[in-house]
Amino acid sequence: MINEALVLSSLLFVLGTFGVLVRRNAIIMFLCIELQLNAVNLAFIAFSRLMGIDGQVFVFFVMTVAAAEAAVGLAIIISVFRHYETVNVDNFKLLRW
Amino acid sequence: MTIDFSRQLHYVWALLPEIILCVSGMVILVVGVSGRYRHAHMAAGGSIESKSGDDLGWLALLGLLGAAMANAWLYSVTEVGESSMIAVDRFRLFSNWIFLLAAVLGILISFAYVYRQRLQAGEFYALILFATAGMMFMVGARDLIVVFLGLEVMSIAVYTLTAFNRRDRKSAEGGLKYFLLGAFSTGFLLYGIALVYGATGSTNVAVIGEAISNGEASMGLLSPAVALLTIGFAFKVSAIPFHMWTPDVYEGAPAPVTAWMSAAVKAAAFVAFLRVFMVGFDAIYALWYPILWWLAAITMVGANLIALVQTNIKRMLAYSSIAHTGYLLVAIAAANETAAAGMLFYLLVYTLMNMGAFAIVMSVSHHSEERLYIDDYVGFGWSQPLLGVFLTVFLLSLAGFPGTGGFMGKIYLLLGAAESDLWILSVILVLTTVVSYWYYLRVAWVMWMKDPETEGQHNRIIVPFPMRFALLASVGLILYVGIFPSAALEFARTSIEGLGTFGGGLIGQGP
Amino acid sequence: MTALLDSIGYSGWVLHTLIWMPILGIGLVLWADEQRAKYVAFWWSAVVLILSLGLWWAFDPTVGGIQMESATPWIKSWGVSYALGIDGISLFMVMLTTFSASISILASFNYIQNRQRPFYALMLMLEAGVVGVFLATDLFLFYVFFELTLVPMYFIVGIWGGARRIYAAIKFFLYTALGSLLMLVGILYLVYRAKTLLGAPTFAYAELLQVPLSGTEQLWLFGAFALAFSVKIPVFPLHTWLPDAHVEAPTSGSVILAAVLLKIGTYGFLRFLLPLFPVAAQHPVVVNTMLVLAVIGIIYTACVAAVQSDAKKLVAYTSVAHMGFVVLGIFALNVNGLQGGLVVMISHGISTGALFLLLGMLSERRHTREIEEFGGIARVAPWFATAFVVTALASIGLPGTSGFVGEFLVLLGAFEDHKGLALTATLGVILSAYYMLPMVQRIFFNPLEKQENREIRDLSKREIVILAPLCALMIWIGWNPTPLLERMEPSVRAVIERVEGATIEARARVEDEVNEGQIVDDGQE
Amino acid sequence: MHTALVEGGQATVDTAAQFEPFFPGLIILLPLIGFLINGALALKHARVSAAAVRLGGELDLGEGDHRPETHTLPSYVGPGVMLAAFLIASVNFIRMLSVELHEPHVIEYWTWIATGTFTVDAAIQLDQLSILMTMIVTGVGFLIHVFSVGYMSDDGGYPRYFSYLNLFIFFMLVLVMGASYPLMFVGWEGVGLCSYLLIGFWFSDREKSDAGKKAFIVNRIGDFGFLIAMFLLFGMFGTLDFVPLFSEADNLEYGGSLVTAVTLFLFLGAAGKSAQIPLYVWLPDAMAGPTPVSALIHAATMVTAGVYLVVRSSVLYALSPIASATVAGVGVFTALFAATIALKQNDIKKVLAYSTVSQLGYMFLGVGVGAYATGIFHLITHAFFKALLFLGAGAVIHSMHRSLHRTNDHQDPQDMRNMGGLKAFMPITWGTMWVATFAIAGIWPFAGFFSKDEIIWQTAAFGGAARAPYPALYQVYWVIALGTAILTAFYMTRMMVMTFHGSNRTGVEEAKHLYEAPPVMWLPLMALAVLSVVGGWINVPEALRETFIGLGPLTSEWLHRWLEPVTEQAHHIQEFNLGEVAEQAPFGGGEVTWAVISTVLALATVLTSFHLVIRKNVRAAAEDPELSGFSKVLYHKWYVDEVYDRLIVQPLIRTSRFCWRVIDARVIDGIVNGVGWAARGVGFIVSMFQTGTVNTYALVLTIGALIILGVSVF
Repeated sequence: MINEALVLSSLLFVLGTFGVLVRRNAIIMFLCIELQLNAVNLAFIAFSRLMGIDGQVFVFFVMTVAAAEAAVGLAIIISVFRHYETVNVDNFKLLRW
Repeated sequence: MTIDFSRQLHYVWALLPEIILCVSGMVILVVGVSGRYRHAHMAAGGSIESKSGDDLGWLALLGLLGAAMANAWLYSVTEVGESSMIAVDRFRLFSNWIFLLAAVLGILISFAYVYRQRLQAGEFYALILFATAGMMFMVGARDLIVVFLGLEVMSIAVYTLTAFNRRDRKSAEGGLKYFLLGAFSTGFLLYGIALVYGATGSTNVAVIGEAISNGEASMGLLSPAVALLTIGFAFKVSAIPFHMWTPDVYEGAPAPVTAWMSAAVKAAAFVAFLRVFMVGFDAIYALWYPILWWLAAITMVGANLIALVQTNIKRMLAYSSIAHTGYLLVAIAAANETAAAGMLFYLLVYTLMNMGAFAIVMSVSHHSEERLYIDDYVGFGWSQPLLGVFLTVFLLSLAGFPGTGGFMGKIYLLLGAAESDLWILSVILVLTTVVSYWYYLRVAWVMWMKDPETEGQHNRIIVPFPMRFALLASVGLILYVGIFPSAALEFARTSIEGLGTFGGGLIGQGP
Repeated sequence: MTALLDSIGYSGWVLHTLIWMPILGIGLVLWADEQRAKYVAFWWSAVVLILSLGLWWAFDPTVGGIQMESATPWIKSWGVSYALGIDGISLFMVMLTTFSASISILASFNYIQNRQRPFYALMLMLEAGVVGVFLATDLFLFYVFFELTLVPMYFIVGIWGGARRIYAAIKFFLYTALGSLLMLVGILYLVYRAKTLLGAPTFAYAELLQVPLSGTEQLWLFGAFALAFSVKIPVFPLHTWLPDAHVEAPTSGSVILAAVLLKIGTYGFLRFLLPLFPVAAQHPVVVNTMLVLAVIGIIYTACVAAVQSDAKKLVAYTSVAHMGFVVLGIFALNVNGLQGGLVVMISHGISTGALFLLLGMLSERRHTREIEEFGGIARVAPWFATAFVVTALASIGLPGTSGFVGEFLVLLGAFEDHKGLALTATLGVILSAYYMLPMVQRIFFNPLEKQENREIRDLSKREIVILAPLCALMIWIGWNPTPLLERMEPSVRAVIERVEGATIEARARVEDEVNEGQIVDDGQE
Repeated sequence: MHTALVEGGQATVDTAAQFEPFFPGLIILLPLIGFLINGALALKHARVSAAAVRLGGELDLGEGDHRPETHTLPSYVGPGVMLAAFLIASVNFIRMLSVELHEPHVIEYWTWIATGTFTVDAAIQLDQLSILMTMIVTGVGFLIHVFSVGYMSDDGGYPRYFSYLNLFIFFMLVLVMGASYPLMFVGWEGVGLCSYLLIGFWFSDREKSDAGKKAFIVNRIGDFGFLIAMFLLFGMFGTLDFVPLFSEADNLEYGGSLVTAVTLFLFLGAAGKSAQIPLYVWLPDAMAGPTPVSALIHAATMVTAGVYLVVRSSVLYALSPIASATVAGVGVFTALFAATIALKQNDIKKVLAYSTVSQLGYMFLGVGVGAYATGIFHLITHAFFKALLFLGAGAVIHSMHRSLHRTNDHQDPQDMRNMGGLKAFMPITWGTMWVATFAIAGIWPFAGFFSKDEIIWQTAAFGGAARAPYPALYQVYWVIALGTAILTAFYMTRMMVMTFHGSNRTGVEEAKHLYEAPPVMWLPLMALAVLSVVGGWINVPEALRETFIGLGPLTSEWLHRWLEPVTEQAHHIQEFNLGEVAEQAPFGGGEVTWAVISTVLALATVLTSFHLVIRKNVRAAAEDPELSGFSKVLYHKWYVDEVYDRLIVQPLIRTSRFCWRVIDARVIDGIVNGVGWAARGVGFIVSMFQTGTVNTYALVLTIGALIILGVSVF
């Protein structure tokens, strides 16, 4: 049972990573990151079946932090959108080399 | 006083500096949004004479003073009972000093910038305090949950600060990049924590360490876990190849934020990195040592080489800061007490010299984001001799020249490396230092040796009182530590006591 | 004289004074106003010089070890102390430093027209640093001073230098730093070995001498140290920074560079390399490598010097050749060679320093250093020409001048065990005439054709004051070097005994290892 | 220093109880004092004349008594110190005459160099050889100083000239009186320096300046050999002091390779200083200096230092047959070679210069065949007659120069084609120079006859010794030596005729200004003329004295006996190893026979060539056609200078350029700068990954993560 959960978790994580790598829309990228976090949550939950309650507590913290990140992140994306009128990260190349 | 973590209330005492910072941050927020400040700020229209935001800055400094007093007070407490989520050891307290110092310097140099750029002073200072609190959580954590929480508290505040200058395109872009990549790397860190938890059944660093050394941990989970944790921390300390955000963010962020975060964020990440790896994963040193060896080597070489071709001084200092990450990674790869103490000492000195250098960059750019190219420094030394000498001292210290704190720091790191027989890494360190001389000295030669085509372009540089104070303090401390390092070295050395027993460092060999 | 010095406790404070007085002087110079800075700097350095002269009498020539020692803990946890001392090897280097510092400050009065205060402050800083290098008996302190000399020199070349000053300054800096940082790793290795042996780290020279090292270790460490010092000397092929630095540096910078900064390298060989790594130092591969490089340096740079069109560059190249003689003498590994090396160091400091001074005076008058631009100047500036010819002859080692004594002893020493190399090196005697005399001729002799040259002034009083003691020293040392030699001899003997005392077993061990191909000699690349 | 010298002199008398030196240090010190006084005056005067030059003119010296004091004082100080030194030397000489001195008398003044394993003192050595050399140096030196007072009177650098001359004497005395090789080397290079300064005395002339430089550099090649020899000697004996070194030398193996190496290297030094093949090229150029300088340095004293060196080291040479044969061979071939060149020279000083080279060759031939005393003998007689020839030439040039100068004629005053018939104007010079010519040609009973004949005879005798190393070789030497004697007679007569006889070619106007030199110049000529006649009588071998050629009671074999303490060690070695020398020349005939033959030959040559040359229509330089054929080769000195330039100088310069422009600038600096550029290039390329796109960053991050994961998991 735990193995299946872990495989699923890692698949989700890879999926999230893959999403971050291929997508250009900042919001979608952020959603992919959220997917990664949820993969971690899944792993925590799975482990906590064997290891005790700590893992589930951790998940709550992760969710909270993810929410905070979402708030800040979206605010930043809005700020960028005001300057560039787009959220496509390919356009944000003022800073490079 | 003794602290017994079995009594929940005692957590308040153990976390007193962090709590003071959070509270004062909130107070500043509240005061900042009150009509008076908002109104005064807007009315002044950001002219340089306006001092409206200064009050909030002083308030933040007051909060930092309170935290500092609490931090000093914590030296007198002793910890009893079970090992808890929060450490009350000198290691943490020393690190706290670094963050407090960085925050104080950061705020002192921000005053002029904040009103020149019409930033919301309240939020700005409050976020610095929050981030500082997050750093303190991070280094005081004995539990990976707390590490994660501290990291996020710090990071979220810093993301915001990076993008703080809403009028500046670069600031927003930098903030976005930082945010996306930061969150992305946090995923790796978290996954690592989860796997550690799965392997050892605990998130408490001490317990993890015991479990591993008792052979109770599942190695199949532990090795990817260590790798993922390394990735997470390497991102925060900006080791190559996880450094890509650093130059962009440092260039984009408001200058005082760059100054402050380049020192403080790095310090926090390094201290937590050290604690987790040396206390938690001491027994599997052989597993992570080669990774860190290569990370250190690649970081030192790569960063110094790229820094050579930079023309923007902020970006150059960003790569220089990555290079310093490389030097500090040597300490983690060495993983012995000398190296740990050396790292603490180096972080302290690094905070002083790096922030000092940025402070002068800010004054040359008139507290804005202009005139940041190295070529803009032509004739700077001769029209502003004192600032020129200061910048030279900062650069020499960054380069690790005798007579400055940077030299003592580098020697300390090398001594640490020597104890673990990391000779090749030491040689790489000194060779890349030679490379770094070139770009540090380039600034020196541009400002002292080149004859300016137009006179007087540096005549209008203004150094307000707080920044003057910060500069004098930094230069004074750097020189003091460079010439009479004994007290500081001793302080750093004793701060390592009680962190844990390290045996891992002694088995080190070339990869 | 000795009694007078004893009565004021001279030997107790003089070494510290020689380092700290110039540092104090930095403050004074910066505090003085722009026009008076040079006088303050000169008189201050003159006082330092006078104080240092007492060493001649206070120094006990019968002692081979380090004397007037004092040590104060500096960084206790690392075993670093502020430890000073002097012996027959450093005695003359210190006096040469204080002397050339005063002289070169005096020589800058006209040359440096703007930014005078920082210039003289940097000169004093340089003086303090170099004196510190020669006096330090703690490796950490030595390293600190060693590096500290770079910064003022970097700025002196970079700010007050010629057209390509920045390139020259950075080249000088990076070249030297590359070597010295590797030496730092070497020092730390030694310290680490000392720690495992003694329980606590120490940087004290005397204690590090006790650290037993295997042959392989010695060779590696020798390589690290030798690289640092070889760059400084400079040994062929690490010499290309020198001509650039010399050409671009202001006169006083060149003087200090030639007179004392280069000596730091050879001093390092004598003070650290040979005693610390005696087995490596007499390993045949090492000895032969160093000797061959020295001989190449002598011959090759003499040839290169001969075809220079820039007088200053020519003299700069001859420095490499002279320093080649010093290295040759050192690796002859006998009393004659080492003493000769020391005398060449002193003599080169005086004569090449004087040559740079003279060329500086010449370019002050004509604003060019191209040899072709001159000609026939002896007719309008006979005293100038006289001083130049005397100096040039001392530089090429004419008997009766200081240059001969040193080169003769070096070659005599080298000839004992390395006949072929010494014979080749002796060709340098011919080549020295080949590079020096044509320059003298083309500048001072030949027809006086150019009107600008006709207007060249002869030496002024200040310039005579600068040059007279130099010329007097060249001739005095040439006829009576014994007072110098007798002060050096015990210390030189101590070095030789240390090298020879390294056991035969140890030597055999190294050879075995080499035969097994375990080590690669990286002494020089 | 004065008192130190005197005290030192008194402190160490007991090495030779009988001999009491008389202030020997003063002999050296006096010229030094003269140098210092004249040098100070020269510096003072130079400032004044420099001021005039700066204004665009020359300093007007005025005439006679109106000259500045800087010009009167040297006239007294220069020759004065020489006279004093000569007198003191004479006292010492006389004292030495009256005692038996077997061991050299060494006087130490101070420790010069002492390293602990190597010690050499500032010490002088008084023995038969050094006192003799001292006498020559100070005596001839004094005469030439006196001559210079007249010769240089119009020159702007008058005090400087005397300071150099005094300095030269100082170094020459150090050379001959020094008690060790290093000290001798001090004098050795010191005289080279003075030679350099005096050749280039008129340094504003590029050619003269070049000549000085050439002399110095070529001499340094020789000095290289001297140095190597010293190092070898130190390795063999552990000392470089003459006395202990030579007494140790007895233990060496005869013909050993080390001693051969030492002597050959020493001879390289001697060849440089004494202008032998292949290093003779500087001496003809050295004629650029004032003529008295040529007389003093390049004829009488300095150039003979090589001979002195070989005689001083006679013990070592006696031990090495190869080196001796080399010395003799080089000597004799140089004699022939230089004589051939002298045949076709038109410059009066060039003829004398090549003649000097040739005569020096004879001296080396003498010392090469083990006739050390004879070498010194020829050195002494040569010093007299060659100094006389040069001074005479000086008087001629002085007169010619003044005449051409007054008439604004730009002809070469030294070219014999412009002279002719000067006998009428300068009778004293003419007469004294003929004396010298007879002497050099080897005509009985002039000085040169005895010395040169002795050398030729000794060559024959040595070659015929019982166990002579290379008998055939020495026979060749002997034939060449004889032949060269004839050549000598020819070119000297040619010179005399072209200068003094025939019709006057100076021009009518110019001839009015020709006149005899003043007394201050001709008095030394007279003195030297006397010496050129009687100088040979001090050493007439027993065999000749039994016949009328030996001049009976007037002469003796004094010199041989006098030098016996110095050379006996070498002679013992030679006798022991080679056996008795021959009584007969290769083609039969004894010493007397060949003496008669050679003087008859020489006289015949003089007479024949006198008539040949006087009948030849010599044209003035401007109208003289270009030479062709072999004469041209001789006129151009066998093109040796050109060959050296092509084979040595130019390749050296090219190599140097290559080292600088290619190795230094391209290779080494190329690597250094290349590393710098490469570092920045790599930095630039790596910085290209920093594209600015978040995805790239994430990709790099992920790749790094995968690598780390891969490494740690697998």
